[in-house]
This record gives sequence, structure tokens and C-alpha cells, in this order.
Amino acid sequence: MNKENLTVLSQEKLTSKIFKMKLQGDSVKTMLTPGQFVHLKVGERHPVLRRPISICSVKADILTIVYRIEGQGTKLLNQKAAGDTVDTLGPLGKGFPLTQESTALLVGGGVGIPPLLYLAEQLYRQGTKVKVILGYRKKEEIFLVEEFQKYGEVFITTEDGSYGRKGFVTDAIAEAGAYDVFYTCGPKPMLRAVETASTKKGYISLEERMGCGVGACLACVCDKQKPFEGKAYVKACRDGPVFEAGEVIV
Amino acid sequence: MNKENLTVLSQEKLTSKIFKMKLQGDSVKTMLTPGQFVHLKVGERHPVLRRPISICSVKADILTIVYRIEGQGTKLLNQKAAGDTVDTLGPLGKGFPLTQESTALLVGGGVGIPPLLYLAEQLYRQGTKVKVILGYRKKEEIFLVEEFQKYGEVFITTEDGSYGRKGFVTDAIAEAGAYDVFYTCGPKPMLRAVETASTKKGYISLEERMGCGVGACLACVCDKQKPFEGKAYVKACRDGPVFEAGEVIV
Amino acid sequence: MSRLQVELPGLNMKNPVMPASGCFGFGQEYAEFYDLNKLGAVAVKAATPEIRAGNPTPRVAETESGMLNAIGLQNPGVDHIVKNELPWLEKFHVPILANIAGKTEEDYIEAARKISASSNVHAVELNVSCPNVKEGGLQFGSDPGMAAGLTKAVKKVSEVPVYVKLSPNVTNITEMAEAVEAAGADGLSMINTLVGMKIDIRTGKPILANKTGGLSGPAVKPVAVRMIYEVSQKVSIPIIGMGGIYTAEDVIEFFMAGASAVAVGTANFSDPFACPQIIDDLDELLKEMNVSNISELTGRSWKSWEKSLS
Amino acid sequence: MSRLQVELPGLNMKNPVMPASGCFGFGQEYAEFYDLNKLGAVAVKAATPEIRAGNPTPRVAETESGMLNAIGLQNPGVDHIVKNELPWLEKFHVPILANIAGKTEEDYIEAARKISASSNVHAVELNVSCPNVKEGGLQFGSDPGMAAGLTKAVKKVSEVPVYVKLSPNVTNITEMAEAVEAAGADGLSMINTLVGMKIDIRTGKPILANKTGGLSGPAVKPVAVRMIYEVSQKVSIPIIGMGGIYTAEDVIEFFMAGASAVAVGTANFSDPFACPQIIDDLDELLKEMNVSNISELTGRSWKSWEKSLS
Ligand SMILES: Cc1cc2nc3c(=O)[nH]c(=O)nc-3n(C[C@H](O)[C@H](O)[C@H](O)COP(=O)(O)OP(=O)(O)OC[C@H]3O[C@@H](n4cnc5c(N)ncnc54)[C@H](O)[C@@H]3O)c2cc1C
Ligand SMILES: Cc1cc2nc3c(=O)[nH]c(=O)nc-3n(C[C@H](O)[C@H](O)[C@H](O)COP(=O)(O)OP(=O)(O)OC[C@H]3O[C@@H](n4cnc5c(N)ncnc54)[C@H](O)[C@@H]3O)c2cc1C
Ligand SMILES: Cc1cc2nc3c(=O)[nH]c(=O)nc-3n(C[C@H](O)[C@H](O)[C@H](O)COP(=O)(O)O)c2cc1C
Ligand SMILES: Cc1cc2nc3c(=O)[nH]c(=O)nc-3n(C[C@H](O)[C@H](O)[C@H](O)COP(=O)(O)O)c2cc1C
Ligand code: FES
Ligand code: FES
Repeated sequence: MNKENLTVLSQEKLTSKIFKMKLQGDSVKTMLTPGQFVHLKVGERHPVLRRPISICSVKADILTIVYRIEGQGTKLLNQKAAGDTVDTLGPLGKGFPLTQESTALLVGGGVGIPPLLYLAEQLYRQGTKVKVILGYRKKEEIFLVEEFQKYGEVFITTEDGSYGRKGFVTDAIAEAGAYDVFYTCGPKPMLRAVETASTKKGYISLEERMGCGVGACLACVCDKQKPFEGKAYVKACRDGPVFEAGEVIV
Repeated sequence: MNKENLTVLSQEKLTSKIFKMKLQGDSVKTMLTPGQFVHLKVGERHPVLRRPISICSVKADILTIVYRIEGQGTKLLNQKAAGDTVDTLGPLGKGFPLTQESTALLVGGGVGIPPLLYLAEQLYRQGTKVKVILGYRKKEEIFLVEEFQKYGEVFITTEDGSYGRKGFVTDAIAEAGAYDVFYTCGPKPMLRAVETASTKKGYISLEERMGCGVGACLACVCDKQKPFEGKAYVKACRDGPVFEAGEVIV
Repeated sequence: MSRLQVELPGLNMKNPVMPASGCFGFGQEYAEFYDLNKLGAVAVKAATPEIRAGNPTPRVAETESGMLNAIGLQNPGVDHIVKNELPWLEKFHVPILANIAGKTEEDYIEAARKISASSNVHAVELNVSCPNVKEGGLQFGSDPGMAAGLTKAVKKVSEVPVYVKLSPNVTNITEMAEAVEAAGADGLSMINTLVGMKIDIRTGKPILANKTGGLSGPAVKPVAVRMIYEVSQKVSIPIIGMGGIYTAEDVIEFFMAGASAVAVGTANFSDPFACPQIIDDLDELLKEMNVSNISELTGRSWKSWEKSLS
Repeated sequence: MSRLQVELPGLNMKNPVMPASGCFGFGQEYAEFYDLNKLGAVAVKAATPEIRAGNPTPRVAETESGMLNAIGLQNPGVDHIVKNELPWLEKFHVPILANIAGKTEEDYIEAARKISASSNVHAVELNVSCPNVKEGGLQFGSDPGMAAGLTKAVKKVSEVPVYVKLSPNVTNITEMAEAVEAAGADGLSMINTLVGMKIDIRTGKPILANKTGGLSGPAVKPVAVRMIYEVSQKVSIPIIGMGGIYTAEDVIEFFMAGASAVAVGTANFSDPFACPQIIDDLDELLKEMNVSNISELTGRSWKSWEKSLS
């Protein structure tokens, strides 16, 4: 496992609260799987815990992450400027498996959207047809849409109807049409809704509060739907954050 | 009382551990008395206490301080760069009274040296003859000597004899010759030695660990030699840090 | 009634924020920074019957997100305080919570009797929990029976409501709270400081001359919130919450845990304008949260309620 | 003997630093970062006789300079641990301190009997102080008589020395320590976590599903140092110190307070290399301080000594 001080190349504001950050370093070359995450140390001694952030895209030794300012940790991350470094652990966890099916539906909401971009790119490159549903609260909070459009057709929903279809991501599934496999990442109610709305095979990515991020502290466990070999739980940080739909209780 | 975000103009390294920092702001114009101090907030939320640092010199709205990197707080202060701001409370406390006698002896050791510079300047300007004894551990740790030489004759002692007279500041008092009043600032053993070595009237400046810095918490009290009007103690932050020699138990 | 106004026994407060005892002297120093009329109340420094010199220095040490203090109840004695310190505060329209301490029950009784007779003292606060004095105080703070006995005795002589300030250094703080409530306490203050120590590794000695000291500041906030959460579910007298409050968000957290007012201690040292700043921010925050009076939030974390906060 | 080597009952440690129980799993994850032979010992996650699912999530929350956890002793049961987890650690030359917990005395006896029979378990640590499980554990941790009874019972069945891990959530920790020493404990571990809570003001609810959790990290260090300082003067068995250790300087502080070895918990989450880093720095620091073996520092803050540290 890698720990490296990545160098900040840039910070770019996407919406009032969402930022895109580029980081450079050797360990980035090992960040091959979409859905994996990095665990960032955002302050010298405070706060005590790292922050898990998904890999959004990788080009050679440059990592792109997209994050929303939530609290203290993401605020500190936002204060980093080009030339500063960020102590980064990763890649961590198990990411999305690349399907062999022909059409994939990607469904993302909020800060669940960034990891799907790396996935969209890899699916597109291997020839899978990609359809993407992205859910936002309102027009002003839309981000990353053009990037997704490079890899497939994009359907947008906003809760207030200020852009695209009014409603939730599930309201756009019919419009998106046929698909063989789905991939989804976002808030738990969304994951549940997508799981329920679909009869196809799929993969979901979970956000759990983490301690260690490496599998040692048991902070991030999820219950399995069906205990397997006596194990009733999995660790989001190590066995996930991506699970097959139906594997864990969301 | 003033609280202001002063703007950092410069940081300059004087010795391996000692730095000179210039800060600018309106409240600096009220920092008129040598021996007073400012109380600096060195971090956003950590550490919880401010750091007391003496006024070393003032020109219009520019404050100069000279500090030694000791622990966490001074390390954070050292990370400030030109253009950053420092939340500053001050001027605080009672400084050195300017004597009407003709010759003043200033005796400083370590980080007790900086406040004496502002005093030397003011004494010199009002026509008092200034003699200065500065004590250091060794040659490499000498700082501010040239600045003092503008205002009077300077005698230097080093503990290891690598520069000036070998020994402690008291070993140079005889050499410095006659004086009418003394002013001293430095570590407590030095203050005690100077008080004992002198029969003249004098003023000492005390370093006590502080909480509030404004007189409310009673962290920084010193015992009076002779209780006066029922009061057996004084507060270094408010009644001091400068006291008449013999007034408090050092 | 404004969003911020709260009413506690003896304390009619225009807002729920007061500086904590021992962190604000008798107000004179901070009055140089702002108008004390801004405050909901003022908790003044502990008074004992006799003059107290307190502990030798160093009396403070810094820790991660906190500080240790061992002032040791230095004070000029209750007579001096009543005669020389409290009258100065009369010009402000701010109720005073007078903190008292002692070695024996008689000490507390004397201090309470004298100070509660001051015209501008609206409530007394029994400091039964000062960790920095060896005798007496500590026992009163950890033995429910003794705390109850003391409360009863003080209630008899006090002309104003009596708050008991509880120590967090106990196995079962709820038991302490229930005991003093049964004995007639009008309210609780919690928490006082946790006993801690810091050693200077260069000298090998504790930094504080008193060796141990009381830990305060943001580091102790989770302990304070937990204790208030537990106690508020078991007593029906109001709680003045304290321990690491720095922001308006912290005040909301203490209310949701079960507090009915709050005190701010260590934060004053970090920023002399901490109290007025918190009060202003709190008003804004409550407006955003659509709360018409802050008292609605008391105990939110354990009360079931219909309208969830958006 | 090297500067760092220490010898405690059952634990012959090449250096005094071990990861704390519950913060290091059974070592496999951190072995991907560095060679576990670097460590002085390993304290493994608590074992109970039966499989435990632990508490619902969220199980962690962050606080100023600290964190709350309410894992709730999730573990696969002692049989599984003995069969599947401990053998993996055999390839390292590092003594294991096996943490055990339970609801009843019988639980502890069963866990101790089974785990102490493992070839690479060198000592057991009785977790009588887990704040995150409702039944049993808590009583054992706050009642000196019960703690002593438990210690005696476990001593009878354990094939290796027994350490008792004390809770800081008590009025008098010295009394607890003396009781378990008299009952035959070979050593003490202190401190476990302080009970705390954090409320999410957006929802009005505690962040942890378990509501309360155990506070650890630098915030609690002054409390740990104070307790070790007090207890070490009253007992003659060694103390494994823990609570907020992040640096080599912290380790020295704990030794000076009275510890004979230390454990590092929360710091592992902040930096997976925390333990080896502290060990390297400690060696350097002791060299600078001219200390020939770290054991010389144990209790420095209260022992009188001739040669002062320069
Ligand atoms: C596997 C994974 C991938 C993620 N990827 C992204 C991403 O690409 N972009 C993005 O903006 N956010 C992402 N998140 C959420 C992100 O980790 C949180 O928003 C962030 O930790 C909040 O930290 P804070 O200090 O700003 O907020 P605070 O509320 O101050 O955080 C306090 C504590 O709670 C934890 N926490 C708070 N919210 C969450 C959350 N939603 N999930 C997990 N822990 C939380 C923090 O890590 C911290 O320990 C991801 C979370 C996980 C688990
Ligand atoms: C009135 C006054 C004027 C001072 N003027 C200067 C000056 O001009 N230049 C300079 O370099 N230093 C000066 N000092 C000392 C300076 O305040 C300390 O070196 C500094 O606070 C150390 O902080 P730290 O975080 O780096 O060290 P740490 O050891 O990490 O500090 C921990 C705590 O101890 C306090 N502390 C540590 N050492 C001292 C000390 N010697 N005196 C008071 N408190 C201390 C800190 O303020 C802090 O609260 C002065 C002190 C006082 C009281
Ligand atoms: C320097 C200092 C002095 C204190 N003196 C007293 C006191 O005299 N009486 C008292 O009841 N509490 C005293 N306290 C405790 C505070 O009133 C308060 O309970 C505690 O500091 C927790 O709040 P905080 O974290 O906001 O500081 C003192 C605290 C500090 C830091
Ligand atoms: C996530 C987590 C899990 C823990 N699990 C256990 C445990 O199973 N048994 C135990 O005795 N202590 C447990 N502890 C307590 C630690 O071993 C240690 O006593 C405490 O965290 C203080 O040390 P620290 O501040 O270095 O973390 C746990 C602590 C944390 C943070
Ligand atoms: S975060 Fe520690 S096990 Fe997953
Ligand atoms: S530092 Fe608070 S009274 Fe002097």
C-alpha cells in the first residue's frame, strides 16, 4: 500500500461548494481501478482522521479528485494551493469491476458522481456502451456533465426541475432505455431506490464513516444480506466501497 | 484595547532559531511604550492560547518583533509569510518608565533582549546615556547587536567565551562602569543575579506563562515583596510585565 | 420574546451565553473590549470566605485543543468581593451568577449568605468540584450524600436560587445530579474541568507547580455533551452547559444535549470577543434553522419531536 | 541491552511501543505497510467467547484533537481468533498481548483460558472498561471489588501474565488499580477511552448510532498522564501507558509519568506508519537525552533523582 505526499497542481471551482483538484505523484500510477479511493491527511495534527475521497480520473501520474466542501476537513483541503503537498494513502478498497455486457447504465448523485467518471472512461475505452444519469438538487449545482458526455449519453435530473428532468435519478431510468448492468454511487436513499428500480445485475458504491481506511478498526462495516462462510459483515474500506447490488444491506 | 489582524511584511532569520518579523496595522500606532507586549493568536483553533511577544521596535504603523522558535506556537508563527495576517492583541501591560537620570544600564539575556531595543531607542532620543550588556550562550546565537550600537555602548558576554567576555551578564557590569538606573529582561536566574549585583534603582521585566493576557484569569501572578493595600500579588500581564526591582519576588 | 431569550431560576437572560466562572474575573478587563450588556449573564470568579493566595506559578499549561489550569481559587475573599468588585457590575443590566467555594460546609454557608445578599447577585453557583484545591471541595464533588447535604445547607441561607456545579471526575455524574436536585438545587452547571497533567520532558517535572490541573477547552467538549445528555434526561432542573464552547454551533449542540443556557470559558482567552461573537452568530444560526426560541432545542437529541430540522 | 528494550511480565520487548488493542486489528492490514518485527509488541483486538456483531454504524465521529468510537467489541469469537487470526502472527518475533472482554465472569474465564493457551500469546489484557457495551463490562471497570474478583478468577486459568485495562471514567482510579494489584494482576494498561458524545446539529441526533462512544486521541492525553502519574506511585506492577500518543516526545512524557511501556491507538489512523516512526524517533531522542535505557525514565516526574536531564 502506498503513502505519498502528492503535489497539488491546481484547484478549480466547479460550483459554489464543489472543487476539482489535481495532484501529482508516483503512486498515482497505481490508481488503476475506478471506484477505489484515496485517504487524505488534511492537517498536520488536526483533524485526527483522514478523509476518504474517490478517484475521479487518472492521467499518467496525475490524479483528479472532485470534492464538496462539507466541514472542517474539506475546508482544509480547499486551502491547499498549487505547490503544496497532500499526504495521500491509496489506492484503497475494491473498485468497480468492468463488465463484459454491452450496455452499462451509470447512476450518480451528488458527490457520488466523481468516481463514475473514471468508470465511464474505462468502459468507453473497452467498447461498452455507456449511459449516464446524473442527479443534482438544482441547476447551479451541476458539475462534470461535459466530461461524461465524452463517453456516452447523459441524462440529468434536478430536484427542483431547474435543469433536465424534474425529480430524482430513478425518474430518468425509463428514459435512458435498455441496459445490461448498472453502476451507482450516491446517498443511501438513492442507492436503495436504484437497487429497487432495477432488475438487472449491478454494483453500488457505499459511503461509510471511516477510521483507519485500511480494514483494521471496524468503523465502516456493512451487514451482508446473506452471511457467507460465517461472515455477516464486510468492511466498506477494504471489501468495498463497491459491492454487488444485493450483497449488503444498504 | 485593540485587536487587529496585522499584516506580515517580512520574516528574517537572525540566528538558527531566532527570527525578526515585521507586522503592519493601525493599532501599531498605539504601541508607544517599550516593555509592553502583544498577544498573538498563532493558529485558527489550535493552539488554544495566544503567545505573548515583546514589542521590539515600532516605526509608524510597522511593528517589529524578534522571537525564538521554542515549541508549537512559535513554529506556527514562523510559518506566516509576507501578506498573511496575524490576529494581534495589544499593546498589553505596563512597560518601562523612561528615567530622568543621566545614565541607564540595560541588561538583557536571550529573548529578553528584544524589548530593550525599543527602550534603548527611546532613552537615547530623550538624551539619556545608554549602556547595554547583552548575554548569549555562544557566538552563533548573537543577534540585534548592531541595532543596539546605534544607541550606546554594547558589552557582550557569551557563556562559552566564543565572543566577548566569557561568562554571564553580571560579569560585565563592572566593565560597563557607572550608571544611575538599570533595566533588565531575561531568564529569572539572570534577573535575580542582576538585582543582587546592583545597588541602584532598577526595573525588571518578567516572563510568566499566561492565559488571558489581559488580567482576568490570574494565571500570571507574582508575589509582592511587601503586600501593599492588602494586595499580596500582582499580575504580570497587566500590572507588569515590568516591575520596579524589589517590588516582586523573582 | 426574542429568539435568544431564556429564563432560568433567578436568571432572566436576554441571550443564553455567559462567560464561565474564573475565566472573566469580575468583568472589568473584558469591559475594555465590549459593552458587557451584550452578555446573557456573567459568572464571576469563585469567592471564599477568606482571602486565598491560590497556587504557585506556573498555573497554566497548554495541551492539544485544551489547557490545564491550577489557579487554586485565588480570590480576595467574599467581603472584599461584595464591597469592591460586585458594585462595579451594577451599571450593567446583566444578572450575576456568583460562584462560591470553600473547605467546609461552614465556608460555603458564609460565602453564600454574604454574596447572595448583594443586590445584583441573582443566583449562586456552588463550586463543589474545583480540582485544584486539596481539601474539602473535592469530597463535596464526588460524594452524592455530601453534595446533597451541602446543597441543603446553602439553600437555607441563600436569598437567591442555587446552582450546583458538577465535577466530571466521577464514575456516575447522574447520581450526583439527582442527589443535589433532591436536596433542593435550582439548577446545575456542568461541567467543571477534568483533572489532567502535562510533563515538561526537558525537566522531567510536571509543568504546573501544582502538578495536576483542570483540563478545559474544545478537547473536553465530547465529555461535557455526553454528561449533559445523560443528566438532563434524569433531572427536571435546568442545566447551564459548558466545556469547550467556541462557536454558535457548539451552543446549539449543548442545547440539543440538554442545556438551557451555556457558559464560555477558555474561548475568552483565545479571543476576548468570543462571547459577543458567539451571541451574534447564534442569532443568525437560529434564524437559518427557523427556530423561534432557542429553548425549543433543549434536549432535542433525546426528546422525540414532530417537526424535524431541515 | 539497547536503549529501547524493556522487560514486562510476559512481554520481552525490543522497544516499548505497541499498537493499542482495537486500533490494529490482528496486524494483517498494517503488515502491508511495514514489517511488524519493528514493533515492541502487538495488542490485538478484543476477543469474547461468542461472535459479536458490534454496534450499528456510524461507529466513529471526529472531535477536536480526538475521535469517538463505538465499535462495540465486534469480533469473530475467541475460537475463531485462536484458530484463524493468531497463527498468522506467529511468523513475527513480537510478543502478543491478547485483549479479552465479556459480559460475565464466566465469559472472561473462557476467553482467557482459550486465548492464553495459544503459543504466541504472551500476556492477556482484561478489558474491564469498554464504554461501548451496555452489559457487564462497565461494572467490572468501576467497582473495585468486582474488578478484583474478576482478576483473581482470570489469574487462576490464565497460562500467561494478566494485565488489567483500567477505565478513566471513575472517581478514583488508584483504588481500582490497588484492588486489581492485590488480586494478582501482573500489570496495568491505562487508559481506555473517556465516554463522550457528539451531536449532529443538522439532524439534532448523536452522530454515533450507539449515541455515546469512547474518546481517544491527543485530547485525552493530559487525563492519561495524570492517571498514570497517580497510579504509578501507588502500585508496584508495571503500567502500559496509552491515550493520545502521537510522537516520541509523548512516549517520554508517559514514561516520566510512570509508564513502563506504551500503546499507540488513534495515531495509526492518522498515519499508518505511526508506530515505526515513533520507535525510530524515540531512539534518536533518547540518544540526545543521554539515556542509556528508557526504563530509567519510568516515574521520573515523581521520583527524586540525582542526575538531572540536560
Ligand atoms: C469511499 C468514499 C469516497 C468518497 N468520495 C468522495 C468524493 O469523491 N467527493 C466528495 O466530495 N466526497 C466524497 N466522500 C465523502 C467525504 O469523505 C466527506 O464529505 C468528507 O469526509 C467530509 O469531511 P469534512 O471534514 O469536510 O466534514 P465533517 O463533517 O467535518 O467530517 C467529520 C467526520 O465525518 C466524516 N464524514 C463526514 N461526512 C462523511 C461522508 N459523507 N462519508 C464518509 N465520512 C464522512 C469525515 O470523514 C470526518 O471523519 C467519500 C466518502 C467515502 C467513504
Ligand atoms: C511578556 C512576555 C514577553 C515575551 N517576549 C518574547 C519575545 O519578545 N521574544 C520571544 O522569543 N519570546 C518572548 N516571550 C516568550 C514567549 O512567549 C514564549 O517563548 C512562547 O510563548 C513559546 O511558545 P511556543 O508555543 O513556541 O512554546 P511551547 O513550549 O509549545 O508553549 C506552550 C505554552 O507555554 C507558554 N510558554 C512557553 N514558554 C514560555 C515563556 N518563556 N514565557 C511565557 N510563556 C511561555 C506558551 O505561551 C504556551 O502557552 C515572552 C514572554 C512573555 C510572558
Ligand atoms: C483559568 C480558569 C479558571 C477557572 N476558575 C474557576 C472558578 O473559579 N470556579 C469555577 O467554578 N470554575 C472555574 N473554572 C472552570 C470554568 O468555569 C469552566 O467550567 C471550564 O473551564 C470548562 O469550560 P471551558 O472549556 O469553556 O473553559 C476555571 C477555568 C479556567 C480555565
Ligand atoms: C476504534 C477503536 C477501537 C478500540 N477497541 C478496543 C478494544 O477492542 N479493546 C480495548 O481494550 N480497547 C480498545 N480501544 C481503546 C484503545 O486501545 C486505547 O486504549 C485508546 O484508544 C486510547 O489510546 P489512543 O488515544 O492512542 O487511541 C479502541 C480504541 C479505538 C479508537
Ligand atoms: S475504516 Fe477502519 S476498518 Fe474500515
Ligand atoms: S494572563 Fe490572565 S491574568 Fe495575566
